[in-house]
Parts: sequence; structure tokens; C-alpha cells
Amino acid sequence: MAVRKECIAMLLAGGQGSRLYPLTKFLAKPALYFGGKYRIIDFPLSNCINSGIDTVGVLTQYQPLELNDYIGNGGPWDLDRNNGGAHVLPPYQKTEGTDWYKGTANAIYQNIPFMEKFSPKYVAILSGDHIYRMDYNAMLKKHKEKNADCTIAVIDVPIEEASRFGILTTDENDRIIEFTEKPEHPNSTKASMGIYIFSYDIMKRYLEEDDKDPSSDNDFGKNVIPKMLNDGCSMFTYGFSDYWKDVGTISSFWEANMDLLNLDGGMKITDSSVQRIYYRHEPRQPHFIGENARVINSMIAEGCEIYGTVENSIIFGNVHVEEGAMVRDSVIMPDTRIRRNAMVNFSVLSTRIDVGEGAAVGEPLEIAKGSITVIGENTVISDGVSIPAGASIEEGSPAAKGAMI
Amino acid sequence: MAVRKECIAMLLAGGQGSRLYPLTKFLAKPALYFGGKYRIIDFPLSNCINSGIDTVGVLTQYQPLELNDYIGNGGPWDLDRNNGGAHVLPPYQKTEGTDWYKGTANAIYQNIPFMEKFSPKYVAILSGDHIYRMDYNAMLKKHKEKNADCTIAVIDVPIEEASRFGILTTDENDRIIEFTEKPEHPNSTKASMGIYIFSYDIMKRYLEEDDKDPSSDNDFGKNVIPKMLNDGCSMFTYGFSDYWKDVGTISSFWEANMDLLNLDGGMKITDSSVQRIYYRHEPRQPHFIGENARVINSMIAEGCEIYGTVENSIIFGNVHVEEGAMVRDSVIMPDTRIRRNAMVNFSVLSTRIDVGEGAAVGEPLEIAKGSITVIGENTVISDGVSIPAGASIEEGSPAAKGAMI
Amino acid sequence: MRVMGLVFSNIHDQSLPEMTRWRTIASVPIASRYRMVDFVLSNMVNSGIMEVGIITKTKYNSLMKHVGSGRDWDLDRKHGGVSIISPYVEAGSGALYTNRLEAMINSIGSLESSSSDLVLLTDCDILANIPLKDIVERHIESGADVTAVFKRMTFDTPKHMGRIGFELDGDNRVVNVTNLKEISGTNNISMNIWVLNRTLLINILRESSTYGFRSFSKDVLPRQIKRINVKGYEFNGYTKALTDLNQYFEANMDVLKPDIRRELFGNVDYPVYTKVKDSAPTKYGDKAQVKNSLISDGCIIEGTVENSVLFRGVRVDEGAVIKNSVILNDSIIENNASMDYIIMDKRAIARRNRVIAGCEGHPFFIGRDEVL
Amino acid sequence: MRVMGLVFSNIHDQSLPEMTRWRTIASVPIASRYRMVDFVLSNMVNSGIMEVGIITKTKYNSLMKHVGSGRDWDLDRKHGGVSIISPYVEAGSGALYTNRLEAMINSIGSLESSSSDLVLLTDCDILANIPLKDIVERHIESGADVTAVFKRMTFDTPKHMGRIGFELDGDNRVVNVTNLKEISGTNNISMNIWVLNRTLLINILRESSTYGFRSFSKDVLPRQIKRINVKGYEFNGYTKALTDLNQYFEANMDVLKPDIRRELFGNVDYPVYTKVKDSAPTKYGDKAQVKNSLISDGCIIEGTVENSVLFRGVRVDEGAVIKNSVILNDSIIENNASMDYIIMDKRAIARRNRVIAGCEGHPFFIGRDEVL
Repeated sequence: MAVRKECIAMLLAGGQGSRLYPLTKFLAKPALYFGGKYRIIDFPLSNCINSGIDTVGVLTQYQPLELNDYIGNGGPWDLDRNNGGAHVLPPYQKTEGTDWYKGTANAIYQNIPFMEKFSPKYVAILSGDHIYRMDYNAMLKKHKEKNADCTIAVIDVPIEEASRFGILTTDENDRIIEFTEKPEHPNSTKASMGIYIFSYDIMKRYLEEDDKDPSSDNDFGKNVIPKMLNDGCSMFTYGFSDYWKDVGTISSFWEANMDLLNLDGGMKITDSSVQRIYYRHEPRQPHFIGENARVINSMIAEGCEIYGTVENSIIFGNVHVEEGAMVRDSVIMPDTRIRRNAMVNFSVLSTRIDVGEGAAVGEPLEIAKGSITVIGENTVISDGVSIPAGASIEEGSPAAKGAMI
Repeated sequence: MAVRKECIAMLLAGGQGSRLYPLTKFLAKPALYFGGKYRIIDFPLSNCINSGIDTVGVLTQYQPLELNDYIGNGGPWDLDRNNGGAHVLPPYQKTEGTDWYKGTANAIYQNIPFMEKFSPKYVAILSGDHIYRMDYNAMLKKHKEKNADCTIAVIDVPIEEASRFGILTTDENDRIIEFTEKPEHPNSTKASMGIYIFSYDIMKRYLEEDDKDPSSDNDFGKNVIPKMLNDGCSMFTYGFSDYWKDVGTISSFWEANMDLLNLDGGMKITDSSVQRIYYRHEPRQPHFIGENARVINSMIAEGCEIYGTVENSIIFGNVHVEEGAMVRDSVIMPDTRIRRNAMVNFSVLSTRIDVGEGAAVGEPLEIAKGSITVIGENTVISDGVSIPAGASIEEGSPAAKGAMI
Repeated sequence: MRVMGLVFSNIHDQSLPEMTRWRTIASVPIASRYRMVDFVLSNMVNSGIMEVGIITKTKYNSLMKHVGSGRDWDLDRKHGGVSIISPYVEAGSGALYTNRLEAMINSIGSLESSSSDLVLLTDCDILANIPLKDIVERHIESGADVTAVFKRMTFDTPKHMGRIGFELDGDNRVVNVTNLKEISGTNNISMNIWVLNRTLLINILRESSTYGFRSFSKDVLPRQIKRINVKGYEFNGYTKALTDLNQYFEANMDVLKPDIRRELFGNVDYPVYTKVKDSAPTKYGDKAQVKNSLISDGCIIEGTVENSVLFRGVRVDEGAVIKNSVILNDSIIENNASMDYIIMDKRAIARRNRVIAGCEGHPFFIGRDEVL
Repeated sequence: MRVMGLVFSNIHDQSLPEMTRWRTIASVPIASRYRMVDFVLSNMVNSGIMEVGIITKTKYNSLMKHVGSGRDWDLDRKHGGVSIISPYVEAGSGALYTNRLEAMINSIGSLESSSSDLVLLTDCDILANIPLKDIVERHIESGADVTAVFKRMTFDTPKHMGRIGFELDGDNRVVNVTNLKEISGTNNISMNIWVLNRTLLINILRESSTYGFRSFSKDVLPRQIKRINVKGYEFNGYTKALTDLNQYFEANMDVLKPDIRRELFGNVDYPVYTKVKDSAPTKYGDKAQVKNSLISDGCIIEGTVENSVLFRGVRVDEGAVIKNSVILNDSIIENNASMDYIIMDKRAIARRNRVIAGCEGHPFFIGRDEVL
């Protein structure tokens, strides 16, 4: 018997992130490391608690093990509550067999029993694969003021990119007139951020109808939102103009990391006057910068021991950069060692990688600049081996073996 | 990166409990209510923490939703730990598709990655469907003293019942010589309680071998234990002689509940000098006994309002027994109302049942004595309706409808 | 708007010297399984107040043990949560405080480091289930500087009690604050629950420290009632102030009434949490005869209990008779002992055949661990 | 065997008056991101000691905030966990205590209500990562009444310091306890870590209360050394006692050495936990020049840092130079300021172009919130 909640959040964290392969081979996309300290899911989770939403269902499906472990009881985000808090919601076996989540709407539909426990008035539907800081409460306030059935967060995109998004047309009161998924000829630059606030009862009704429709893909963007619009529901946009980045590809993921190095840029991650992004901690000692080290325009996390050179890079916890080694324009995830005189250029290295003495990742530099190299977790790159720029190495893959010969 | 644990527990909580239907229609057996306050799984979980085991993997599969919610972060059992604690482990989707747990051994096998995190020396394998209080630490101590590969807890059963159990034959040092699942002609009365302690490395090896064997049912009792014995592993019994009850059938479930009413009996549930059984609490007020009530030889939990008669019964939280109503020799689970002048005899009522005015459950009394009546959750028994003794009513089932006419 | 709760745990200890010998009034057991502070903490949490300071002075061991990390009220928070503020917590804090203002001045650091907008102040001496959320919302809507909660009470015969009364204008604004020594007729009696802006409170504390004011409602408010916009909030539900041992007795007896039970425990948005003890359900024996009584978990009852309130773990042996009594945790009434109009503190024992009786209006008190 | 930890948070405050003006020695920041109590609490938890009382006296606000509910050390337990024991917690506790024995006598209730078999007592003034589990196991194996942890130290030149020394027989039994005022040669110096039976401790406290003893190691032990079997446990790892400001400085500098860093942080079974702050990673700017320094999270470094220890959230502006210094949380070194041999307490600011220098053996101290 839970006490009522005005607004709860449902976080769609099931994404495979196949365009981020091999980083996502063993990891759901929302669990991916980001920004020296974080995982992608830290951003929506922190937004929730910073917006006063203390009840969050996290819908997982693909490779949820590490994500489940990471979320745990929700403590790092102050979401370990007797009443409410963070709940991981995998699909489950019923007497009649299991239903994997089909579309986004189906995932929420299957969790109506979870939501019912809190008798919410409003539900925020969030996705687990964007980097942004947003006050959902301000959006909720507008939703209530407009007495809306649904409010969709939108961001202005350049007109030439608009056809990659769901595009909304509104009247002068922000009321949504039209919604088109990836229109060929967009007539607006307001792109849906995949963040919805629904009045719960109406959403529930539409999800139940949607479930009964065999022709539906059970997707919010494709089915539920257009249906509601068609029925004349009261739907509004909520304009957002701060930093927001989809990290769906290797290059956008790398860019979003590099964006953090600009302290005056969007995320202001080091600025203690803006809302914190919370994360689960490992007990690591402070990092150490050695006598002959050179570290510029970079971020270094705890537990690192830096004896070499680090430039324009994001270095996660417990990374060792040995003397003479050089890391440039790269993202190095935890527990990795870059040995003596090794070189890493314009690369994303997953966790627990051993770059051997004198090895080079992302060669030559001129090509590396335009084409990020990616190394999957647990890879050993032997001494002296050179990984060509733009390669995507998966542990044990032929490419890796070939490169290591 | 978890700190090492000497001994962790893996709790097999997947049981469908089909012989307890309809109580288990929406509920995994370990989540079933028991003893006025508890769920069955409270007993092994409390045993763990009382034995100093602070890391428990709970393997769920069938109808895990309520069980997951109930276990939550493990707080009620002091198992909400940054390092260790209670973890619910459902089967999960992998790149190559999902593996439901096959046998008991397979369930543990699939969770080797979970266990590895704690680098345990020993693993206790427990099952989630017995009522008992046991110090696993004493068992572990013997395991260590004997330098055993595996130790199996055994209890003496009457020889005439022995063929229902896995029966072990030992030498004078408690070393296991023979293990037979449900032998036709048992040559020992030492029955396996389904509680094993393994030295982790050896167990892991045998589980990996077992997984590769296509002819195996991947079950501890049928495959892994016999194989280990056959290979000459060092295996011992640990004798247990306190209260232990399998609650696998309606009648054994009812009996085990009634056993609690004997305060000097096995479980000593009201005795504050023995180890507590912990449970998840609902915030309910103290119970109230009305002016004309009569309550004898019964247990009453919080939130109840008793205005009628209760005899030889176990009454869970928030049960209302109205004036003139009579409950005898029954188990009444939470949130149920027994209306005026209704009668309940020798029955087990699941949650949220409404027994109408003047209705009777378990009639006539003489037959009811030998044959427990069961009512599934959310059932409404209309005013004046009589449910015959021994009936098993499921909400919306033809039987229920028939009875209610 | 974020709200911080400040709870005074020792104020009013002197009203109940018997019950507060070993504890604060906040930790006085009430209504069969609670302590007074449970109602305050639960109401706060149910109202979204997740940052609570409990100001203590002495004898707060039982309070600390009861509250623990705050987990049973969901107050074991990463940010905020519950903290016990005891004397000498800050550098330079002087002697033990003697009143609310001094207590707050001593712990002004906690107020200053909070990120809350509002502060809700409350004592722990009134049994009630108060929808604090409504009070906070009304405070915000009304634009008041301070919201003062009161109960409108009518006394047919004059009553001696030190209470604060409010006079209100038609706009619900408090225009006069009176210190009532004797109450008669109808009065708006202060419940000592206040909502105000955190920075306003800090300013008041600073000023009071300078001028040596001792009481918020007796010194500060009357002087500033023109300058500060104080609005009244009338609470008209069940309340019982524990002003003396008999009122404590009556408060417990009140909970036997279904309508009061419903008021205290029936609001699904305001459940009352308390420390989890993992007691077994109460066992009624073959000879038990229990009527019109409120019984907590973990009791073992073989005797007779009528019109009484039993706390957790009480044992009533065969032949024992308890009537019109309040029996606290883990007390034992042995065979054929008889108790009437008794308040028995925890872990006390009445030996076989012992007969003890107080009378209506004058319950007999048996102290903690006493054996009679 | 269950073990309860008792931590003295204020003992030795007087060794470091500069650092303990606003805090207990337990909450003195150390090694870039920790406080002294972190090592003690982490060792306890890693050794399975999940019930810890921290005995305080004054100025424990920062300690309370740091420890909170104990969640960062896994000490927010349903049973046991961490509790801050402050003065006046019990009824009848008298004035503020002046020594360890009195402190424990004041809070004997916590000791009595514990269900632990053993008690481990420790102060917070020594930087070390001590495998308490081994000490407890050795205590149990040896059958000793008391186990006393010591470090064998050799002083070539006599040193003035108030320390307790142990003389041991061949069986590791402490046969003599000496109060060393001046130390020279090789001595077994007490680390003020003790393991003993809980009931034995309660008895000692009762007796000491009766006889008015003031010190466990100076009054109680020497008198009872024949009667009580006290065994020594030699710890031979890295230790540094914070006996004065220069020792505090040196302790921080020690952590720059890889082998000491490995000793303090390299044991996978003894990770050191601290309060979680959710700082961002440290940002090094284009002009940053950092060498041989230990840097915590959340710093922004545009200038030069050498042979220094920076705590969380320090800002080093372009052109600023920090050498041989310990800079605590959230301090700011503005453009072209220069710091050499400085200890800067938290939130201090060195303005542009400011040049401040202490020298080896005499670091210059800048107080909390000071602006120079």
C-alpha cells in the first residue's frame, strides 16, 4: 500500500545501442560510461530527483545485468525510498509465458500495475540515452497550467536536420497541431526530445486501446501520440533550449564527451551552482600526477596515476598512463592501463584495456582526427601493435587478432 | 569492485507452488503469506542474516513481481548493503536470446557472474519454501572442519515417509556414501533438506561440466550431487533436528500455520530469546478487540478489528471480523472482511476477500475438519452463500460462480 | 517550495515528569505501538518534508535509538533526512539552552546550511494526525510571513493552563497574541506549529539573540504582530495535549473509540510510521478474555483485558485481570494479579496475586523496570 | 564473535588546535579527499564491525554531517550501524567529560544494550590503514583479556611526546605499561587501539567510576597488569600520528610517495570509504602544469601545482603557483598568487598576486574562510 504520488517517471532504458557497438556488447546503452565519472542514465535519474520526482520505474530489457547492479537500490540518486524510489522493471514470466517489451508504449503498458500502486496524477516518460539537465517540474507546471492531456518537450533543431526527428507544429499557444515522425519536408524546427508528460488516466486509456490494436507497433511516437492528436486531445509543447545531446553513435558519443571540456559549454559539469549530476561511487583514492607528467585540457577522475601526457581527453577512474605514453583527444573508460611510450589518438577505449608498451591506437594521426577508433572491453593490445585509425576492435574479433599480429 | 565475502547464499525462489493453487495464482510460492505476519521467504532470509551471511542472491522466475517488490532493497532483513546485501536475480535477455532457468543447478550456473563479484570461498544453496530456523554458520563451521567439498543438511524422517525425500547414507564420520532421490526402498532416514554448502571453486567446476552435458536435467539432486559423489568428492551431512516443515501442499501449509499456535512447539515465534524472523512492514495501527468479541487460541496481527469470534486461527493484518461472525481453525490473509454472522471453518483465505453477511465457508463443520477449504485472492462471497468444505475457489472460476449462485 | 521541519523534543517534558524521567516527551510511548514523535515525523514525510532536525537537550538516548538512521520514516536520505541536534554540536555553543529560541540560536548552523525555503516548527506534546501539507500549501497561497496553527476550543468552566491564544481579524490575520493563564469561553489556542520563511526565522533568531528575547510567542510575536503578517490556520480534527499524567491516560483511552481511531489512522495519505521491531503477532491463549482493547504485536495474553491499551510484548498470564489500564512494552502481569486504572511503564512486573488500582481521573503510575 | 567499535572523536583535539577550531580531530581532512575518521570507519566495516559508536564532546557538527546516516560506509544498519554519542544523551549524565573513561561511563548505556561480545576502542589521530580483522582474530586466538596495539619505534634523538609504552615478555604479554614523557631508543608505542570483552570493559568502567580513575592506560592498566592478561599486537605498517601541525603537513606529503599510497589504498580487502559528494572529475586547463601532486575530484586547475595535495573543489587560476602545500576543499588561488609551504583550510581565498610562504618544518596556516 503505497502513498499517492502526484507525478512519477518511467524511464525507458532498454536500448541496445547497436550503433555504439562494441561499447554496448555487454552493456545496455544507458549503462554506458560517460564524462569521466558518469553513466548515461545518471542524467535522467539526477534530473528526476532534482525535479522533485522521487518515484522512477526503470524499464530494462537488453543486457540489464550491469545496469541493474548500477541502479541497485537507487541510493546514489537519493532514490532509495520505502515509498517510491527507483525500481528496475524487467519483463517477466507469467503463467501464460513471457512478454518482452515490444514498442515503447507496450513497455509502459505492461507496467500499469506498477504505476497503479502510486495512483499518480501525472507520468513523465523519459528515455535513457540523452545527455542533458532539465527541470521536469517546470514542464509539469506548464502541463498543469495548460490543463493538458500530454506535454511534449521540444528543442529547436536546424531545419536541415529536422528530418531526423519527430517534428511538431504548434499554434501560437504551443498547442500541438501536427506531429510527423522524420518528415521528408519538415515544416517546423521543433523536434521532440522523446520526453512526455501525460495525465495518467488519459495515458492509461490510450495504452489499453493501443494494446488491443493488432496493427499498432505499440510505440508512443508512431502510434499513441498521433492517435491522441487525431482524437483532439489537449497536447502542448514545452520548449527547451539548454544543452541536449543524443549519444546514439560513436562520433556523437565522442563529441558529447569532448563538449564537457568546454566548462562554459552546455553541461557546466564542474559548476557547483547548477544542479548536481549524481553517480554511483567506487572507493578510489585521489588521482596522482607524476613528476614528468603533462596534463592539459583534460578531465581526470579518481584512482588515476598519470606519469605520461594527456591532452584534450576524458580519463575515467583508475586509469594508469605510464611514463612516455601519450593520450590525445580520447575517452578512456575505467581500469585501463596505457603502458610506456604507447600512444592513443582520437579513440574511445572501453573498460579494462591494456595498451602495450609502444603500441599505437588510432594511427596515423591525420586520419584519426576524422575517424574515431573504438576498442571493446577487456582487450589486450600487445606491445608495439598499431591499431589503424577508425578501427572498431572487439575482444577476440578477427579484426583485433589481425591487428595484434 | 566488491570486497570479498567468505560465504554467500543463493536462494532458489522460483517455485511455482502448483500444489498450493489457487493461493499461488498471482504469487511465487516464497512470497506466500505465512503465520500472521510473514512470507515464506522471510524464514531463509532471516536465517541468513542471523547466521552472519550478508550477501544473498534470490533467484526468481515465476510470478516474481510481488516477490521482487517484497524483497525490495533487502532493508527489512538488514540486507541493504553497499557491498553485498540481497539481490533479486531474474533470468535475463542476452544478445542470443533468453535462457529461462532450467533446473536448480542451471539457475545457479547462470548466475556465476553474480557470485564471482564476491570471490566467495563458500556458497550456501537454499530453497525458498520451507519454514525453519537454522544457523547456517554452524553448518559452515562443520563444512570447514571437515574440509568438505559439499555439506548437505539432513533431517531424520520416519522411515515410512523416507521415499518422498532424497535419502542419504553416511559412514560413522557423517561422510556421505550414497544419495538416492525418492528411493522405493530407503535404507536410511536421513532426508536432504535441500540446503547445501559448497566450496565455491568445486561447485563452479561441476556446474560448468553439468552445463555442457546435454543429457543432464541440470538439477542438484538429480545430477550434480550424484556426479560429485561418483567422483569421490568429500561430502558430508549436517544433522538438523529442530522444527522444519515443507509447506508444499494446502494441508501442510495449513498445518504449519496451526503449529505456530503451540508456543512451546518448534518455531517459538513469540519467544524473544530466539533469533527473530524479520519481515517487511505495512504501517498499520494496533489491532482492536471489540466489546462482544471472543478471541481464543489464535494469533492476531496489526490493523485488525475483531468484533466477532476467532478460535484456533491465524489472522493476518487488516482483517475485519464483524459482530456475530465466527472464524474457526482457519488462516485469514491480509485485507479481508468477514461480515456479520458469516462463518469460516478450517479454511485458508487469500488476500482481499469479502465474505458476505451470513455466508459460510467450509460447510459442514464435520467434513471441513478433514478437508481444508481454499479461497483465492480478491474473491467476493455474496451474502448467505455457502462454500462447501474442501472447495478450492478461484476468483472468477466456474466453481466460485456456481457457489455464489 | 522545499520545507525543513524543526522538532522540539524536550519542550513540555515537565508536563509529564513520570513519563519523561528517562526520555524526552518526543519519545513518550502512546497508542499501543507509537511514540509521540512518530506522528510528527510521519506527517512531515507524508507532506513531502524530507529534511527534519530534532532539537534535543537531555535524555535523548531513547529518542536516538527510536529514530536511528530514520529509515523507518524514509528519512535516511542522502540529502536532508533526519538529524538529531544535540547540545555542543557547534563550536562556541554555550551552556544548555532553556527555551526554544535559545535552542534554535544554538543550532543556527543547521538552519543556515539548509537549502529549504520554509521552516515548519513543531513540538511533540499533542496527539493528532495533522495534514501538514495543507498547512504549508495554505501558507504559500496566503502570502503570510508566518502561519500559526490553532485549535478553537470552548471551555465551559475556567481552566488553568499556560497556553497562547490568538485573536484573528476577518482576514484570518492574527492581530493579537495573548498569554492565557486561565482559559474560559471560546479561544483560539495555539498548537505551537508554525510555518515561516527560513531567512525570516534566521533574522528573528539573530534579533532575539541581540535583545535577549526568550520566547517566540510571548516576546517576539506580540512585539512584531503589526510588522509581520501572521495568519491563522485552524485545525479542527482530534487533538489531545499531554498536559499531565491523566491527560496522557485519556489520550490512550481515546484511541479505543472507533471515530478517533479513524481520525488518527484512517487517512490513506497520512499513514503513521514507527520503528520496526519485527514482533510476532499477538497470541491469545485458550483462557483469554479480551474486550474493548487496543493491542499491539508481540503480546501473549492468557488472562483478561478490558478497556485497556497494551503495548508491544506485554505478557498477561492466566487469571490476571487488566482493566482501564495502559501497559507499556514488555511488562508482565503475572497470574491472578489485578490492575485497574494503571499506567505501567516498560518492563515493569506485577507479581502473582498483586492487586493495584487507581481510579478515574487518577491513574496509578508504575515506573520503568519496577517490580511490584 | 560480534564486535562493537567505539571511536573517540575529540581526544587529541588539542594536538592540532588550528585544524580543530571548528571540528573534532576525527573530522580533520586528510590525504586529498578523506577525513581521519574515514580510515577508522572503513577498517571497521571491512573487518565486519557493523556496530560503531562515535563518542563526541564538542564541535561535532562537521562530524555529524560527514557521517550522516552512515550510508557511505554501509553503516546505516537496521541493527547496529553507526551512532554519534553526544553528551547529555542519558538521564543523569553530569557535566562534560574530560577523559576517555568518563566519556565511556557517560555512555555506558550504549555498551550495555549492545549484543556484541567484544569491543574495539580507537582514537582518530593516526593516519594508517590497519587490518582490524587480524587484530580481532589474534585477540580471540590468543585468549587474551585485552589486546593492545602498538608500533615498535626507534628514536635516535630523544623526543618529547606524551605516549604510552609497553614492555612485553617473550609470550607477547604486556608486563609493564609506562607513561613516556621523553622517548629515546626503541620503544613499543601504544596506538591507543584496544580489543577487549564487552563485559570486562563494563566492569572496568564501573570500578573506575567508583575509584575515580581518569585514564585507562595510565591508571587502570598499570594497576591491573598482573590480573588482566594484556597481549600486545605489533602493527608494522605505515603510521603517522598527527601530533602537531607539521606532522599533519608531513602526513599529507607522505601520500605523494607511491609506496605509502599503496599501503594506505592498495589493499583490495581494505578500501577506504568517504562521504560521497558527487563532484565532477578534475579539469586541467590549457595552461595547467601539475607535477608530483595528489589531486581530488572537482578541482579546476589552470595554473601550476607541484609537490602538493589538493582537496575537492579547489580552483587554481591561470598563473597561480602552488608548491609544497596542502589546500583544503573549495579554496581558491587566484591569478598569479603564489603559495609555498602552506596549509590552507577550506573555503579560503588567496587573492591575485598574493605571495605567501612558510618553510620546511614550519608550514604557514591559513584558516577556514579566510581571504588573504
